[in-house]
Amino acid sequence: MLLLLPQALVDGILIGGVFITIAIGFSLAFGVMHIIDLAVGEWIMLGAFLGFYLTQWTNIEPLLFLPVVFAAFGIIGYFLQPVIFRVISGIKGDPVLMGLVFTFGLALIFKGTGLTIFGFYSHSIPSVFSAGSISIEIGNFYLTIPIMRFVGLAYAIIITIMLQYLLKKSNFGLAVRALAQNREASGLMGINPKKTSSYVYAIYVGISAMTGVLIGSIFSLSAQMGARYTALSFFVVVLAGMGYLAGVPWAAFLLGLIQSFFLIYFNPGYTLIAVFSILYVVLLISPKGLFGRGW
Amino acid sequence: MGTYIKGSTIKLFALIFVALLLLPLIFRNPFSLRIATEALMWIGLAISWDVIGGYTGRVNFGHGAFFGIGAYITAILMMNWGWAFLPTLPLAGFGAGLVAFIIGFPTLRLMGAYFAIAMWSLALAFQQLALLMNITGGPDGMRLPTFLNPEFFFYLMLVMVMGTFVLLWYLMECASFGFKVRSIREDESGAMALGLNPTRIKIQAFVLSAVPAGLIGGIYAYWVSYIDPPSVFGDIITDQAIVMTILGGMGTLIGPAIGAVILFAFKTVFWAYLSDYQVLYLIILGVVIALTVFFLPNGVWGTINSYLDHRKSKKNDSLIS
Amino acid sequence: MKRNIFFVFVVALLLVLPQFAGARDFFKVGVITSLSGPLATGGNVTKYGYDMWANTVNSHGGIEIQGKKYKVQLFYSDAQSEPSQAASGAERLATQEKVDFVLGPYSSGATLGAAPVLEKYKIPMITGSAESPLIWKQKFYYTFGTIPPVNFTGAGAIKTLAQLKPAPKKAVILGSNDAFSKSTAETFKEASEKAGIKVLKFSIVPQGQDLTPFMSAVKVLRPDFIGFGGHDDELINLVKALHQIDYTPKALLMHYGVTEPAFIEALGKDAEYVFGGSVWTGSLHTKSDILWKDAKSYFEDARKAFGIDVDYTHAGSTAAGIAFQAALQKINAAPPLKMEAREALIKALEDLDITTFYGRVNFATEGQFYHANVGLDPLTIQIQNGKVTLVGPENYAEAKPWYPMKPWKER
Amino acid sequence: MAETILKVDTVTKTFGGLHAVENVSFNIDIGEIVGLIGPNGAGKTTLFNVISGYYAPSKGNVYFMGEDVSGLPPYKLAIKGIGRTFQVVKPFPGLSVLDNVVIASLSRHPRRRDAEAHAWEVMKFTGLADRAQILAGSLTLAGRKRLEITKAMALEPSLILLDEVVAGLNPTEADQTIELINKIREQGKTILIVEHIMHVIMNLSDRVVVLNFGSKIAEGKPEEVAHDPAVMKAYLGEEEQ
Repeated sequence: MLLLLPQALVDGILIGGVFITIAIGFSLAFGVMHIIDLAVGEWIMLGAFLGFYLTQWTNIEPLLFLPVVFAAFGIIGYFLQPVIFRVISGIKGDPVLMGLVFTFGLALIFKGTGLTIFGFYSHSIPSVFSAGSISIEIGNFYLTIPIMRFVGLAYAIIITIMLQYLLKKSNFGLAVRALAQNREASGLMGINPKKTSSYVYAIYVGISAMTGVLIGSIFSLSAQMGARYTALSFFVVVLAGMGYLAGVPWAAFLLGLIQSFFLIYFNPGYTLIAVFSILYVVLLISPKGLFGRGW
Repeated sequence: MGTYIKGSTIKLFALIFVALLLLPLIFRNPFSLRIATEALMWIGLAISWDVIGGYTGRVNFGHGAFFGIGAYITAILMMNWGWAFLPTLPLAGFGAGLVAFIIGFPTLRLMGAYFAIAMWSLALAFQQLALLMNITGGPDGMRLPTFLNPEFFFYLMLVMVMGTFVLLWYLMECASFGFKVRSIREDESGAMALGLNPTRIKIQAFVLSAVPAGLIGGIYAYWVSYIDPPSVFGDIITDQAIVMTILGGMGTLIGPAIGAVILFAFKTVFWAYLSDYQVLYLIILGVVIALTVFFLPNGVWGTINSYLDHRKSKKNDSLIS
Repeated sequence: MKRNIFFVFVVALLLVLPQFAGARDFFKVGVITSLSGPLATGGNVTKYGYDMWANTVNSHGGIEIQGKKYKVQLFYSDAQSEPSQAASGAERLATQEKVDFVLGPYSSGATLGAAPVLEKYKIPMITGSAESPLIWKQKFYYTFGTIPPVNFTGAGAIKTLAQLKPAPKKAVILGSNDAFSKSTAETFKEASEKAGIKVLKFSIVPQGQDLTPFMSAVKVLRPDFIGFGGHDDELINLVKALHQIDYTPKALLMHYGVTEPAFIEALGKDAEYVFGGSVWTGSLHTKSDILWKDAKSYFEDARKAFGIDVDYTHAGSTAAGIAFQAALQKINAAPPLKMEAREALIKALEDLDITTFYGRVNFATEGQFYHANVGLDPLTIQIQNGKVTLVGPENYAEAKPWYPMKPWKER
Repeated sequence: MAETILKVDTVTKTFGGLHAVENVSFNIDIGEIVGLIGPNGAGKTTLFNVISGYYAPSKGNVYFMGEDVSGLPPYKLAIKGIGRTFQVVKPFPGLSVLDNVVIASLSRHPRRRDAEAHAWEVMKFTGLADRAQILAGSLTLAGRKRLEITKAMALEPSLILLDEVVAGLNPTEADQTIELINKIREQGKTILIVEHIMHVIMNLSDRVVVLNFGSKIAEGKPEEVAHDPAVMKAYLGEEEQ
C-alpha cells in the first residue's frame, strides 16, 4: 500500500486547498477587526447560488464569474460592515462574543432567506474543469490529480499570495496592519479605521462568496450547506492561530492530510473522530494555534 | 451583586417554586406539561452553560457533550445493564462531571476562541465516538423503555433545575465562590497575586457547569425515550444554550433563565401554530437575535439590571448631596 | 422585576392552552415531519406527498363513508429533525388538536421519537418515508409504513446487477454513518455476498465526508461496481468525486436519492448509468381505482402541482393517506374517531390489502418487517437519458440495463 | 539584629539565553523599606515576578521567612504573606472596588461576611471606602493604583511588593501615596518598592538595591548609593543614550 502514499499526500493537499479557500477570508476578518463571523458559511452559500444562477442563465464557465461574484458580495460586505462595527465596538458586553452572536443571527437570516428563495434541493455548478484529471499509471502505481481540485488549490494559493502581498507591501496593507495592532493609534496616524475596516470586510465577504462558486463546482450546493462550512472555516482558522493569515494554509493542509490518510490507510469511519481529536490535542499542545502566532 | 440572601429573594424563589409545583394542577394538559418540562430543561442548560461561559468567562462551544454523556450513561445503564432509571441519574451527573474534571486541567488553559474550538472539537469527537461504538448503538441510537408520565418528568425536571438554580445562586451570588470565579474571568494573573489558584477554581466551575448538563441529559434520555448521536451530541444543544444566555444576559442566573423562556416560548408557539411558515422562523429568529445584540448588548436582564442600578445610584447621589 | 420570569412563563403557557374540538364533519389528520433542520429536504418531500393526497381527496369532495363525504384537513407539526420535537409534536396533535390519525415523519429518529407518544394515546400513524429497519424492529402497534425498509428493498438492486453480462464479481460497498445509510450498505453487502460477488472493501464513512481520497484508493482495487448508501448531497458529491478522479466503475449503485429530481438536475450527463433501488417510479404499471388510476396519472398530477418529477418518497407518502382512506371506508368510521374506532382502524390496516397507483399496500403483521408495507416488489432503476428507468426485475423492466458504465469523458 | 524576612540568594532568570536577572542576592529585614532601583530594563520587574512567584528562578533561591519558596506559584506565596501590586495595574475592571478588595480578603477570611467587613476596614485605611461601589474599571489611574495597594493590603501580607505605585501620578496624588506607604510601614509591614522617581525612593527607603543589566551593582543606604560611582555611571549612561 506504500504505492498509495503519493496519492494520499496529493489528496490531502488538495482537500487542504479547499479548506484554505474556506478559511482565508475569515482569518483576515478576524485578524483585522477581531470579529468571529459565524455567517461565513452563509456567504459561501449565497456566493455559490449566485454563481449557480449566473451559469444557468449564461452557460458560461462558472469560474469566469468569480470577479463578478467578488464584486457583488464585496459591495454587500462594504455596506454591512458599519453595522457589525457598531456591534463589536460597543463598550458593554464582550465585543468578540457580541460579534459572534450577531453574525449567528445574520447567518439564520441568510439561511432562512436562502431556503425561501432556493428551496431545499441540492444543486451542482458544472465547470469544464470538473471533467478531467491527470492520471499516472505505472504498473501498480497510480496517481490521480483531479484538475478541478487542482484549480481549487491554485485559486487558494493565488488568493493567499495576493492577500499577503496586499497586507505586506501596499499602503492599504500598512493601514490594515496598523488597524489590527491598535485601533486608536491608527486613527491618530491618519488612517480612517471605519473605511479600512469596510474594505477589509468587503474583501472577506467577496472571497467567501467566490469560494462558494468553487465549492459548488467541486461538491454541491444547497441552502443548508452554510453551517458545515462555517464550522470548517472556524476549525482551520483556530488551528492556524486566530488572525494569523500565514498559518492558514498549513492548518488546512494538516486537516486535509489527516482526512486523506485516514480514508486511504486506516478505517475511513474513524476519519472525523481523528480530525477532531487531533485538532483538540494540537490546541492543547500549542494553545495559540499551530505556530503559537494567533491572537 | 454585593447582596446577601435577602428575605425577599428567598420569598420570591419560594413563590416561583410553589407556582411551578402547582402548574400541573392548573394545566392538566400533557402537551403544556411537556412544553413546561422542556422550558425547564433549557433553563437548566442555559444557566449551567453560564457558569463557565458567563461567570468564568470561558465560552464553551462543547457544552452539549456533557448533556450527551449524561444521556448515554442513563441509556446504557438502563438498556445494557438493566438498571432502573433513578439510580442512573447520579451516575449521569457524575460521568459528566468526571469528564469535565479530566479534560478541565489541560483544556481550561486555553483562552477565548481556542477554548471554544477545543471544546467544540471534543464534543464532535464524542459524537463520532457514539456513532462508532457498539454499546451506544452507533447511528441507530438507543431506545429506552417508555414511561410516559408527564407529571413525573415535569416534577423531576423541576426539582433538578430549581435545585441547580438555587445551588448556583448560593455559590455564585452569595458565597465567596462567585467572587473567585469572577476574578478569574476578569484577570487570571491578577487573581493569582491575591492567593487564588486559577486552575483549581476553573476546574471547579467547569465541573459545576457539567454536572447539571449531565443530569438533564439523563432525564432527557428517559423522557424522550430515544436518543441518537445527532440528537444528544448535536450542536443544537450548545447553540441554543449560548443564544439563550446571551439574549437573557451573561454572567447572571436570571438572565439565561429569561432568555431560555423567551426563546423557547417563541419557538414553541411558532412551530405549533405557524409551521407553514417554517422558513420564516429562521429569518425572524435571526432578526430577533441580531436586534437584541445590537440594541441590548448586555441581554434583556443585563439591561434591566443596569437600568435599576443606574436608578439606585442616582438615588444614592441625591442622598449624599 | 423578578416576577417577569413567572409572567413570561404564564404567557407562554396561555398561548399553548388547549383548544377544544367538538363534533365535526371532517377528518383531522396530523402530520409530523421534519420541515426544518438537517433533514428538511426529505421532510418537505413527504409534505408534498401528504398535501397531494389531502388536496386530491378534498377535490373529490372527501372520503366517502356510508354515503357521506368527509373532507380531510392536515395539521402540521414540524419535527425539526429532532426526536424530542417529534415527540412534542405528537403530544400536541394527540391532546390539543385531537387528530384522528397521523401521517408520520421522515427519518427513523423522528419516527422513534413520535411513535411511543402516539402509542400512549392510541393514535394510528402511517409514515410515508421511514426506511430504516430500526423502526420495524421496535414493533410499535400503532405505527405503519408504506415504504418497505431498506433491508427489504436493497437486495433487489443487487439481484439485478448480479444478472448482468458479464456478471460483476468484485464490489466496493460503503455507506454514510447514519441509521438509514448504514443499513443500506449492510444490505448491499449481504446481498452481494449471497449473489457470489466478492466485497473487496466495506466501509462506513462519516456523514458528509469528502470521499475523493477514498475513491482514489478504490480506483486501484478496480471493483466491478460500487454500492453506496447515503443522502442526497452525498450521492451528488460521490458521483462528482468519481468524475473528478476520472474513474468509471462498471456500475454504480446508490439508494434513495438517485430518483430524486435534484440528482438528475444537478449532475446532468453524469447521472446517466447510475443504478438505484426503489419501489415506485412514475412509469410503473399499476392499476387502481382509488384517486389515481395508475402511476402515470399521479406522476402527471404531481408535476402539475409542484413542477417536479416526483419519486417514490412522494408516492409512498401519498399512499399513506390512501391506506388510511381505504381502511376508514372499510370500517365505516366517521369523524371524529373515538378510541374504539381507532382500534378498529388498526385492525383494518393490518388486514388491508389494496392496490393503489403506488402499488400493492399490505402491511406485515409479524417478523422483522412488522407493520411495514411488504406488498411491493423491490425495483431496480437506472438513470437513462435523463429519466428514471426501470431495469429490473425482468417482469417490470422497461429497458435493458446499460452496462458497463460509459466513461465520463465519452458522454 | 533584626530578623530577615526575605532572602534573595544568587537568583538568575533567563529568557531564551537572555539574562534578565543575573546572580542577584540581597536580604530584607522585617520592618524595613527597601527600594529597588535601576535604569529601564534593569530587571526590576522580572525580579519582582520571581519573588512573587510569577516566574520560577532559573538559578538560585528565594527564601521567605526562612523557607525556600523558589518556584512556588503566586497564589501560594500570596497565602504565605507576600502581597504585590502590578506596574500595569490589574484591577478586575468589571467588578466594583469593594468586590475587588473582598476577593483579596477571602484568602484570610474565607467567609464572605467576614471578608466584606475586612475589606471595608482596609479600604478605610487606604482611603478608598468612599469609592467602594464604583466599577474598578472606571477609577482614575491614581484610584487604580490605590486599589492595587488596597488589594495587596487586604491579603494581610507580611511583605508587600510595590511596583511603581507613584509613577504617573500628579504631585498631590504622589504625596498621598507616599503618605499611605508610610502608614503601611507604621503597621509593621516590610516593603520592597520599585520606583522610577528618585526622590520618592530616596526619601522612603531604609536601604536601596541597585540593578543594572540584570546584575546588582550597589546596595546600601540611599545617600551612600546616590554617590556610588557605578550607580552614577549607570544612570548617566542611560541619560546619554
